[in-house]
Parts: sequence; C-alpha cells; structure tokens
Amino acid sequence: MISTSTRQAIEDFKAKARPYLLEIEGIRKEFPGVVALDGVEFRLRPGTVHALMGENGAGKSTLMKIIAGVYAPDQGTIKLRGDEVRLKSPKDALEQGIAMIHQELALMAWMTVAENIWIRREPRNALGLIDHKRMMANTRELFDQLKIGIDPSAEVSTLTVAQKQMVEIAKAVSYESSVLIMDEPTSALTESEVSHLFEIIRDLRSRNIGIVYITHKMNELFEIADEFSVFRDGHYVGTHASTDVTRDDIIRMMVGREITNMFPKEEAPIGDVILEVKDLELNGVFSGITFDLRRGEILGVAGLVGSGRSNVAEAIFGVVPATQGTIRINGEETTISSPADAMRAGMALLTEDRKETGCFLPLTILENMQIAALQHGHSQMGYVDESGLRILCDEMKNAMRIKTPNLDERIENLSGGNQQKVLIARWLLTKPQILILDEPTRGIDVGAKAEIHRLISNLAKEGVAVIMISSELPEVLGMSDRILVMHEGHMTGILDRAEADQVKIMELAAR
Amino acid sequence: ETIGVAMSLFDDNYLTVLRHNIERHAKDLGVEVQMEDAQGDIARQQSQIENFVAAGVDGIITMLVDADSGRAMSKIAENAGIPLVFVNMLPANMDTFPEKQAWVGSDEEQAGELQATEICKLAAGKGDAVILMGQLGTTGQRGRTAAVERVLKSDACKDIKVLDQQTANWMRTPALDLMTNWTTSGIKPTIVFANNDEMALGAIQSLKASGVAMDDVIIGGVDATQDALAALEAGDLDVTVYQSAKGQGEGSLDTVLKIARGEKSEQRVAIPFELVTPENVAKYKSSN
Amino acid sequence: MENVQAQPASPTRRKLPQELNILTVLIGVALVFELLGWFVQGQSFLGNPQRLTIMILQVSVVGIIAIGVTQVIITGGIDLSSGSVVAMTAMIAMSFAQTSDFARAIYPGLTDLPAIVPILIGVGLGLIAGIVNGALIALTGIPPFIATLGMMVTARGIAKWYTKGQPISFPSESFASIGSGAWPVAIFLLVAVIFHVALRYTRYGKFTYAIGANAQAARVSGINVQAHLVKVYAIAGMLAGLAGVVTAARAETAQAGMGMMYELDAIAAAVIGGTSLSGGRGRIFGTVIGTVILGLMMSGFTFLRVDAYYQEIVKGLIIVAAVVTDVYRQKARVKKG
Amino acid sequence: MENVQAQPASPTRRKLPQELNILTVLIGVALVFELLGWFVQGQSFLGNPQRLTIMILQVSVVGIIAIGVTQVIITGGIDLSSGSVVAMTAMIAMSFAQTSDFARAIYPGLTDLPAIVPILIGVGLGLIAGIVNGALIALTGIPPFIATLGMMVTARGIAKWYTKGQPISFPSESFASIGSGAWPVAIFLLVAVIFHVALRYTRYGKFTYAIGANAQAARVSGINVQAHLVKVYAIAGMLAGLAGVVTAARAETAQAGMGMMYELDAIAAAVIGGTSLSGGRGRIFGTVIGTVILGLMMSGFTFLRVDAYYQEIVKGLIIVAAVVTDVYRQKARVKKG
Ligand SMILES: Nc1ncnc2c1ncn2[C@@H]1O[C@H](COP(=O)(O)OP(=O)(O)OP(=O)(O)O)[C@@H](O)[C@H]1O
Ligand SMILES: Nc1ncnc2c1ncn2[C@@H]1O[C@H](COP(=O)(O)OP(=O)(O)OP(=O)(O)O)[C@@H](O)[C@H]1O
Ligand SMILES: [Mg+2]
Ligand SMILES: [Mg+2]
Repeated sequence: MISTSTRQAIEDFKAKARPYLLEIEGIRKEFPGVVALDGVEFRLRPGTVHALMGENGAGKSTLMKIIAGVYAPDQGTIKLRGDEVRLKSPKDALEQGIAMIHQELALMAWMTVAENIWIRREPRNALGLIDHKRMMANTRELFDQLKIGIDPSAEVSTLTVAQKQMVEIAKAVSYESSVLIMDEPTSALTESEVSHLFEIIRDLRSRNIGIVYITHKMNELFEIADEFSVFRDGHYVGTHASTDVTRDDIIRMMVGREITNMFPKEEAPIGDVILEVKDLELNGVFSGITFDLRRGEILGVAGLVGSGRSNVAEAIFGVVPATQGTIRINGEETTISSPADAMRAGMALLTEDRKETGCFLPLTILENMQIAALQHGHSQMGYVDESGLRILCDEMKNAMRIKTPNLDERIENLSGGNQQKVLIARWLLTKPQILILDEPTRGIDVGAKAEIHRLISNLAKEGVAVIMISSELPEVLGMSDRILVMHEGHMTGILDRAEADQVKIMELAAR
Repeated sequence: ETIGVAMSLFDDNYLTVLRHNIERHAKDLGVEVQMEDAQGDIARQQSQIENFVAAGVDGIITMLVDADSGRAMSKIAENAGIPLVFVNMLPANMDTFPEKQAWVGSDEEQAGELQATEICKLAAGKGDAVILMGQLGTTGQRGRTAAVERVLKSDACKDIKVLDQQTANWMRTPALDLMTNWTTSGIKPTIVFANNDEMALGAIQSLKASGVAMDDVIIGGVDATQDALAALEAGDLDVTVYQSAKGQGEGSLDTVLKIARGEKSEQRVAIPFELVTPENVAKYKSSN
Repeated sequence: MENVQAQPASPTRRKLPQELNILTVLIGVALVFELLGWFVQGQSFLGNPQRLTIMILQVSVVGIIAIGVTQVIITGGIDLSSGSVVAMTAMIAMSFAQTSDFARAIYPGLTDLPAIVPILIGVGLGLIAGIVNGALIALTGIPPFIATLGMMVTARGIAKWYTKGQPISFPSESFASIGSGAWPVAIFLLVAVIFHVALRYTRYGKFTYAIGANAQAARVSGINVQAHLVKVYAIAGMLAGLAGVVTAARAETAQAGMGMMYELDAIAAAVIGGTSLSGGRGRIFGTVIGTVILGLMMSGFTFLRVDAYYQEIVKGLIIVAAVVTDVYRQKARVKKG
Repeated sequence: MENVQAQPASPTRRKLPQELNILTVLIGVALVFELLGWFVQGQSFLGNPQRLTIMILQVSVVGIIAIGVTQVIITGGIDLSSGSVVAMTAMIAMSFAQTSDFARAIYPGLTDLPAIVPILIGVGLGLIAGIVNGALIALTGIPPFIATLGMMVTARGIAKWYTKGQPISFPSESFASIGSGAWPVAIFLLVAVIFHVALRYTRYGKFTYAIGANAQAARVSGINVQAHLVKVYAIAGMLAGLAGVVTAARAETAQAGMGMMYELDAIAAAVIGGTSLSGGRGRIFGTVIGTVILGLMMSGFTFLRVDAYYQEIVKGLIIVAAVVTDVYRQKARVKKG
C-alpha cells in the first residue's frame, strides 16, 4: 500500500520535525450531558499527514474545532511552534495559520464560489473597493492549480454536495496556512476525486504543511497518512506510524473489539418483482432509467459525482417527481407525486444530505425518529401513542447502538454518524417494502458501518427490496446483488454480482 | 384623595394640553392623580379603568377612545361604586348615566359646525373645498366631518363644492403629502376644512411650497394649538376653534371630587367651543 | 462500543425546561412588584384577588391570539394580521349581535339573533382570514411576514370600510355576557389547554414542530407541508376571530381601531414564553406565562402609580430583560449540564 | 474532479436578477395607474413631472429607513424600532433646532444653534439606539425581533416623556431647509448610493451577506459576527435618526406620534424589492424600487380619488400581489435556467 517514496519522506521529515508544529495536552471539553474530550493529547509535525481515527462521537471533530478556535477548551493547553497560544475565535486561528475544512459544510449559500473562498481576504483596488475581476481571476488561478472545474461565479446554492466539498477544500488551501485540518473531506467524493485530493495533499505536504486528516475510510489511511492517532470515547488511545500497523489493529484500537467482516452480505431469497421503473426521465437531469427490483434484492447504484443517482432516487420517491416514464409497484402502475404518495406505496428514502433534508435539528432524537412512522398509524384520531412509540424507538436506539444518554436529547448534539443512524431508524420504523438508501454510510465509523451493512443485509433477508446508492465501490461491490451504473444522467449498464468488479464499474461510470 | 385619569391618547396635542390642565389643577387642590395612556385602544382603556378600581382610587376621569365604549366603562365604575367623570368626549350612553357619573366637555359636532359656518361666511358661500379628515373611525373625525357636511348642505353654503375628502390621520406630514398629491392631480382647492389644526398646518405648508398665495385659500382647523395660533396671526390659517382645555380639565376634576365627597353636581357640564379668528386671536394666545 | 456512555443528564431537566425558566422570571417580576407594593403603597400587590383576576382578564384577548401566533411561529412563520383581524371580526360579528332596541348600523331589517350566530360569524371570518393567509404562504411561497402584513392592512381596511368608520354598539345581553365577568379568562384558559394537548400529543402538533424545524425534511418525511401550513394559519386566524368576538363583547362596542398592535403583544408573549422565532421550538404553557407577565406589568404599573410617561420605557426594558434572563438561564443550564 | 462542473449560469442572469424583476412590477403598477388615469381622470398619471418628484419625496423618509432595514434583514435580522427612533430623534433634535423667536419647549436658555448641531444630535442618537439594539442582539443572543421590539416601545416612550407629550415646533430656517424642496429626495438617493456601494464593493457588505447566508460559516471564516452585527444595527439606527431629522425638518415640528408604523413600511419596501427575510439576499437598488412602489400607490390613490375607506384594502392587496408576482417571476427564471 505504501510506496517507497512515501516511506522515504516519512523518514526524512521525522529527522527534521523535532519541534512539533502543534502540541496539545490535557484537553477537556464538556457539553451538556456529555464529556466530549478528556485529557486528550495530540502532536502534529510539519510536513506530515496525521490521520485521526475513532468511532462516531469519539471527539475528533470537537478536538479539531478547538484547534480551529471554534470552541474554547475547558482545560488544557495548545502550543503552536512551541509557544502556548489561546485561540479565542476562528479568526485568531486563521491568523495563526490554522485552517480547517469542517465536517458540516460551512459555505454561504447565496454567495458566489469566489466570494466564499476569499471572504475576509477580498482583493481591493486603489479606492479600497473590492476588485471582483481580480477575485475571479484569483479563483480561476487557484482552481487551475488544484485542477478544479467549477465556475467561480456560480452561486454556491446551485452546486452539488461534491462541488461544495471541493470549494471548501480550495478555500482551506487558499489560506496557505501551516496547519490544515480536514474533517472527513472525502465523505462526499468518489474515488477519482479522492485520488485527486490526495495529489493536492501530497503537494501541500511537500511544502512542509502539517495536515490533520479525519476519515472513516481505512484504505485512505494507508494511502495518505504518515502517522495516525486514535481516539475512543473522548480519550486519547495512542499514536502510531501508519506503516507499523494492520487494518485490524486499527479497528481494534478504535472499537475495542474485532470486526471480522465489513460486508456481511448474506444470500437472501430473491422474491417477486416489486418495483418496475421504465424510461424514467426528468427534463435535463436524467433520462432513460429502466430497471426492476425484487423482494430481498439489494440493487447497488454506482456512478461518478453528479451522475444523477440522487436525482433518480428523489424522482422515484416523489421529492422531485419525474416528468416522464412509469413506475409500477407490485405490477400496478402508481403515480408518485410526493413523498407521501411514495410512503403509501411502501417506500422509504434516506436522503443524501443529512442536514438539509434529514435532521430536524431543534427537535429531540425521539421526535426525529418517530416522525415518518406517524404517517401510518401510531395514533388514534390524531392522538399520538407516545409511550408505544418510545418503546419502539428505544429498541431501535439499542439495536443501532446510537450513542446518546437518552431519546430526549436534541439530535443537534449528536455526532454526525449517530445522526445518520437516527435517520435510518426513522425509516425502518415505517416498515418499508422498498428501502432507498442514498449514501447510507457517509461519515460513519467502521464499526457502525459494519452494523449498518448487517442491518441492510438482514432487511433484505426479511424480503425488503433495497436500492443502495454509494460512492464507495467496495461497499457497492460487497453488498449488492446487482449494480446499476450511471453516467451523466444515463444508465450505462446493470452488472450482476458475479461479473462486477471495480474496473468494469469504472469503465461504465467514466466512459 | 387619588383620582385615576384614563386618557385615550397621549400623542394628541389638544389632549396633552387638557392633561396638563388636569395635573396643574390637581396640584393646586392637593389631589393626587394617576394618568394612564390607552394609546387609542378601547380594550386597554377598559383595563386601565379596571386597574384603577382594583387600586382603590377615589374617582376616575376618562377621556374615551370612542363614544360608544361609554356604556362598558359606566358599568365597571357603577359596579365598584366609584365616581366616574367623562371628559371632552360625549359618551353614547349620556342619557342613561347611573348615579355618581357625569360628563364635562364640548360637543364635537359643534366644532365642525363653528368651523364650517365661519369658513362659509368668509368664502361668501362658494368655492372648491377639500376635507382633511382625522383618523378614520374616531369620534372626532366622524363628528366634525359630519357637521361640516351638514353645514355645506344648507342653502347659504351649498355652492361650496367638495372636490375630495381623505384622511391624514390627524398628523402634519401626511396632510402635507396628501395636499401635494391633490394639487398635482389637478385638485386646486380654495377652501380647506381640516378636522384639526395639525392637518391644517400640513396643508398650509404644502400650498405655500407650491406657490399658492395664502390669501387665495381659506383654511380652517380645530383645537387652537399654539402652532395654529401663530399661523393664524401670520395670516396663513384663517380660522380655528378653541376648545377650552382649561375649562374641561378643571371642570372634570372639580366634578369628580364633588361626586366623591357627596356634594351636589350636574350630570352634564357643557363647556362650549369658541371660534378663533385673527380678530380675537390675542385673547387665546395665553389660554391653552 | 460497549463503553459508549454519556453522562446521564439529570432527569428533571427534561420535562419543562423553557417554561420553568420563564416561570421563575414571572415569579421574579411578581415579587418585585410585591416588594415595591409594600414600600411604595404600603399594601400587598398579590394579596388582592380582584387584581389577580383583572391581571389575566385584561390580557386574555391578547392571550387567545398569542396561542394561535405561537403555533404559527413554531412553524417558522409569523402572523402580523391578528390585531386587524380582531377589528374586522369584532365589527362584523357585532353587526349581527345588535338588538332592535337601538338603530342597527347595518342590516336594519334584521331580527334579533341568538348570541351564537354572531359568535360563529366572527370565528368563521377569522378562520377565513387565516385560510387566506395560509393559502397565500403555502401556495405562492411568499414570506409569511408579507402575506400577513398584506392581510393586516386589508383586514383593517375592511373594518373601516364596513360601516365607513362608524362604530357598532349595544349588542344583545347574551352576546355581551361572553365578554363579562371571568368569561374571557375561562375562554383563554380553555383554548390554552386544547392547544397544549394538540401540540404535545397529536400528529397535528408533531407535524407543526417538524415543519418549523426543517420544512424540507418534513416534506421528505411524507408530511403535506402546504396543507399543514394552511391548517396552522387557519387556526391562528380562527383564534384571532374568537379574540375579536370576546373584545367586542367585553367593550360592548366594536370599532375599526380595535386590536391595534395586538399582534406585537401576542408575538412578545410567545417569545417571552420561550417560543423561538426561528421555528421548531415553543410551548403553549410558556406563552400563557408570557401573557401573564404582560398583564402583570399593566396592573403593576397602575398599582405602583408609575408615571405613564415612564411606563412604556419600563415596559420595553422589562420585555428585553425577561428574554435576556431567559436566554442566560438557558445558557447556564446548558453549562451546568 | 474533471467532471465536477456547475452548469455555468448565463452571465446576464447574475447581474440584476431580483431588481429587474421588481422593476417590471414597478412599471406594471405605474402603467395600470397611467391607464386608469386616462380612463377615469382623462389625464396622464406619469406625464406630470411634479407628481413624479412628489411621489419619491413623500416616501423618502421611509426610504432612508428602508436602506438601513435592508441591511439588517440581509443579516437575517429585523428592526422594528425605526419608526419610534424617528419620533425620538425628531423630538430631541428639534429641541436643539428651535430659535429664540418662539418660546423653547426645553432648554429655555439656549442660544440659536447652527443647523448642523441638531442634525448631528439626531443622527447620533439614532446611532446610539442602533448600537444598543446591536449590542443586545450580538452579546445576549436574544432574537432581533424582541430586542428591537423593546427599543420600539422604549424609544416611543422617550419621545413622549421628553416634553410630556408637548410637540416642539418652529425650527431655525436652516434646519427646516434640509426638509424642504427636493432635499429629502437627494438625501435618500445619496444614502442609497453609498450603501449600494458599501454592500457590493466593500468587506462590510460581503460580511453582511455572509452572516445572513450562514452565520456559523461566517464565524469559521474568521468574521467577528458579533462586532459586525453591532455595526449593521448601528447603521440602521443612524439612518433612522437621519430620517427623524428629515421628517422634523420637513414638518417643521416634532411630535411623539411621528413615524408610527414606518418600520412596517420600510420592511415592506425592502421585501417588495427582493430582500429575503431569511437573510443573505437583497439589494439596495431593489429597496429603492420597493420604496417608489409605495410612493406610487400613495400618489396614485389620491390621483384616482380612490375612496379613503377602500385605500387600505387596495394597498394590502397590492403589496401581496407585488411580492407574489416577484416570487413567480423568479421561479420562472429558475425554471428556464
Ligand atoms: N455542540 C454540541 N453540543 C453538545 N454535544 C456535542 C456538541 N458537539 C458534539 N457533541 C458531542 O460530543 C461528542 C463528540 O462529538 P464529535 O462531533 O467530536 O465526534 P466525532 O468524533 O467527530 O464523530 P463523527 O465521526 O461522527 O464525526 C459526541 O458525543 C457528541 O454528541
Ligand atoms: N439544486 C440543483 N440545481 C441545479 N442542478 C442540480 C441541482 N441538484 C443537482 N443538480 C444537477 O443534477 C445532476 C445530478 O446530481 P445528483 O446529485 O443526482 O448526482 P449524484 O450522482 O447523486 O452525485 P452525488 O454523489 O453528489 O450524490 C448534476 O449534474 C447536478 O449538477
Ligand atoms: Mg466529526
Ligand atoms: Mg447523490
């Protein structure tokens, strides 16, 4: 996995990186009801990529937010190039040369790409007014350098999640800071983009920048990180060179137990056709989508970012109904013009954007979980059977190992991965016949990922038909019975489990 | 002794003068007064009167937000057995007053009538008129406008044509804008009936700005505020109507005290409006 | 994942967080008045049962409105039209509540109607105004602020136009009775209980919160967001209509200037009571407390003989102080865990 | 990443999207009045240059306020205090603008001051009110609606208390002159140009939009959100103070009831002009157009001699219709791409 040149680089810099770029000691951070970090230490050398690993809710993002000046620690010290610093705001951190790509996308939706990138650093002309032309030119230059093909004058609200992610990356790079924190930067990217990002990271590393890289993807660790630290439950577990360990070692450090099988796909009896999609088309977005789906089957959907996978899912579920084509459920043609229609037909859709279309942030976990189920039953004459639902939700919480003191906690306060689990639970409570999952394990830790995979597998065994959109090829390959591949709004093929492999999929996806 | 005073509106110029007269008189008599501002809201005024009752005042004076709300106020005071005097605005239930209640004031319609009659005389019974009305739906607006319209129906004045009538909410700037909108729309009045002085002054400002000679238009207001009297002296305003704030203020306090002390008093104490013209303006300069 | 354990939060904290906060604010304000009462007036402020009734009586109309407005705010919207709808419904309801003892303002030929007719007309008109608000917002997608601002101006206009500014007075005894005595208080509390239950324990309530928290997610979760919004605004309009009927009955007259600024008092009551203007959070109980705080101020000022010139200044400061206290207490609670 | 491409928007679309929309609404309304003018009055509505000036003149005070309010709304906030701040600053400024020809309401011993003194006092007081608003919002975290509602009540209270309700009149000639002729229009347009530039071409502007679009993102981008919010509210307050001075100078009197409801007109002007109440979007040019639409209505109604009792109804309908049209045109634009 590790090339010799990388290994060489590690040796080189270990020699010269005596004074650490960043040293953190005894950090404690408490949130209401949760100690997010306790006695945490962390050291970053210049010119290295230092990965942070840990389960969802282990405190990785919290630690990084402390370094980036977003939160103040309750205890502990931060030393930058040997001097103790107090970072009172993100502004302080940025001025000290610490930039961060946040896990939750942090862009200003109604401003242009260029305005987002250069905010607070806009080029000004002799009159002190902002020079938009130069700003555009600077953006173009930056994008050329990073090989990003996004229009700098586009409004951010019109970009896809992946494009937004790239803008964030470009923005962070543009600070030319000496510490660059990336909190799950690849969660919305596909493989080719990830490898592109790695090129950028290697280039930054060669310029002696210290990079903190948070990820749940094990292979990325081996590919890009020089060393890594593991956190568990807000505690520091240890730091190792990424050459010293195996995948299983890391998982054991993170979870405290073995995980034997990442893709516990079990053979399920494939039943009758439950869903038939024919010539589905949404003007200008996708067309000619035709496939059928059987009970107990898992249909993977692969494709590059922006290939239209999410749009197809949303069309089938009635979020943005298709303009043409037919959908048959159990052989009967069904008109689906809203999610309510789709739910009546026994469908469920876990959307891709957790924050925009998933979570009710001000509400509690319980309220978030039960909302879809309320559409069918669980109430009499509108009066909700709260205690019954609470029992069901509690079971869900335990089954999915959602890390929270209790169901009345606000979902806002959960880590991203745990939020995702709550949303999956929401849809499972509706007992769907057809479950559409759009990037179900985005931002989820290995342990939980394996659990979600097991869950999907079990559901299939119970006869639920599953459509699973994923940008992680191993996941698609590991879990699917068949794989539908899309390219620029068209279906380019459906592969059987037996015949599918990484190369074939990429051929169809990228042609 | 403590007297609660529930005023309809603190912002109004005339009512401010009235209020100050009550306060001054109370000071002279050594009576304590508690003023409340209903901000033009009947329900708030009702609550204020209830609060006075709960606070155990010896008597209540109220300037009603609206004449028709008199009955509800009368009931509250009657049930509590507290003397109640209505000042300025004539309550609709005047004829059915219970004991311990009285009205001290002047009749709104009389103001409009005095204004219109004088203007009609000055205009020799003909001309093009506009009416600047107070806030729609208020007793003053209705009473004064109705009186003007009635006078204009009389034989002597029926050649005065009303070109338009609009509201300027008792205020100067809206009146200024309204008048300007009129003149640019080709409405060029020679007579302006304004429901109060503030609006008359707004109209004057607008007409002056558009170069109309003040001798060519006849403008009337109501209230005889200091600003209006100055305008009257300057020859801009032609007529206004004096409503004795002093008479009403002192009269109402005296009456409520009489009732409270069990002395004999009238249930209706009318304090007439008086016409103010350039001839007699000097007399009023020190009155309000 | 076995060691996944968050420190359990104290269980009491869960039940009435915002309300308890604001309840202490209420008690604080009341105690200040009580203390001042003894010092300044030499008598108890709270010890007078008549005053306590009046305190709630005088804000019950605003309270009824505030209960509807709270629901609108929970969906992330706002309703500026309530005060004007009060005027409109008061006028129109009253025109059907007049008796033949006096000249009728409108419909001279009408026979005396039982009180229920004008009441239903008033409530029904409010409902219609609310439906129009809701339909505008849900179907055209214009901001609630503008839709209800439009309704605010229009409804006030209708109130003035209806009798060309003339007030309408002298209703039948039976109609007037629903505004007399403790009736307005009873109606206010009944409405409060009904919607407390509706928000906490019914689907209607759950959907209301969900839409306010994240309208897009609500749609994806199968909620018919548009239809639900129409319902919520309709209820707010209906309650404004009810408030109009109660005010008219209480004052025994209806006039076009009624209910001016009530929308702001109602919104203030809701927000003082912990309802978040960004949607998704708020409770009826909090709104009731917020309403009582407003009433307390009105009574307290008169009781303490606060100069009317200062009253508004003090009122403004108290509203701000109440909300600031609330915000800080919530922060403190969060800190303590 | 080569395939990461946003559909490039057509370049023209970027420049004046909302403003063009609302400009057509403006033209539409104007044409309706023009047509009705010929039919009903037999004369041109727009063909009268004097009317066109007056149309803007009478809304220039609201316009000045609306420019400040627009900026507040862009940050995702709201300012309800402007109307009351107008009254407060008008009163206090006027008390320093009186001459010794008449009895002074306050400060009897004062010598005549040059006009700049009362102007600066008025503007300065507005600024202070704005800073208080901003500080309350930024430091305590209470909702802007409540902070400015508190200021609305308090400032109105101060205006009344200042002279115990007495109006203050007869300013010096030089003070009155800034309210006469086309001065208010000139001030309005100058302010509009300044803040158009500030919003589009300075960091102040970028920060304002950024905070409204995503306050969290603005913070992590290194913007001091709290300090910036104080600035924005301070500017809004300052402009309200300026508006107060202009109104007082124009009316040559100051009264505690001045500026009532101006805040709503200002907000309406901003929203009609395309400013989004959820923050992050809006332009000064749009607000200017929105203001002119309000002025057009006022002039138009008088011109057409619309019955006073109908005017409000029609005004409400037009506000809603304008915004609905705007929303639909924007949707259509998005559809077309
Ligand atoms: N603002 C907050 N308020 C309350 N609790 C919080 C807050 N932010 C984080 N937490 C809690 O702190 C803990 C650590 O969260 P953090 O986001 O740092 O986890 P993480 O390691 O980044 O997880 P993930 O991999 O899911 O992103 C979690 O239990 C989370 O619920
Ligand atoms: N809100 C939007 N506005 C304009 N275009 C959009 C929008 N959302 C999606 N698109 C376009 O639709 C196409 C398909 O996007 P979609 O999100 O379905 O892709 P995807 O394959 O699911 O990618 P991802 O991995 O990002 O989920 C893209 O070309 C994108 O530019
Ligand atoms: Mg994280
Ligand atoms: Mg997608």
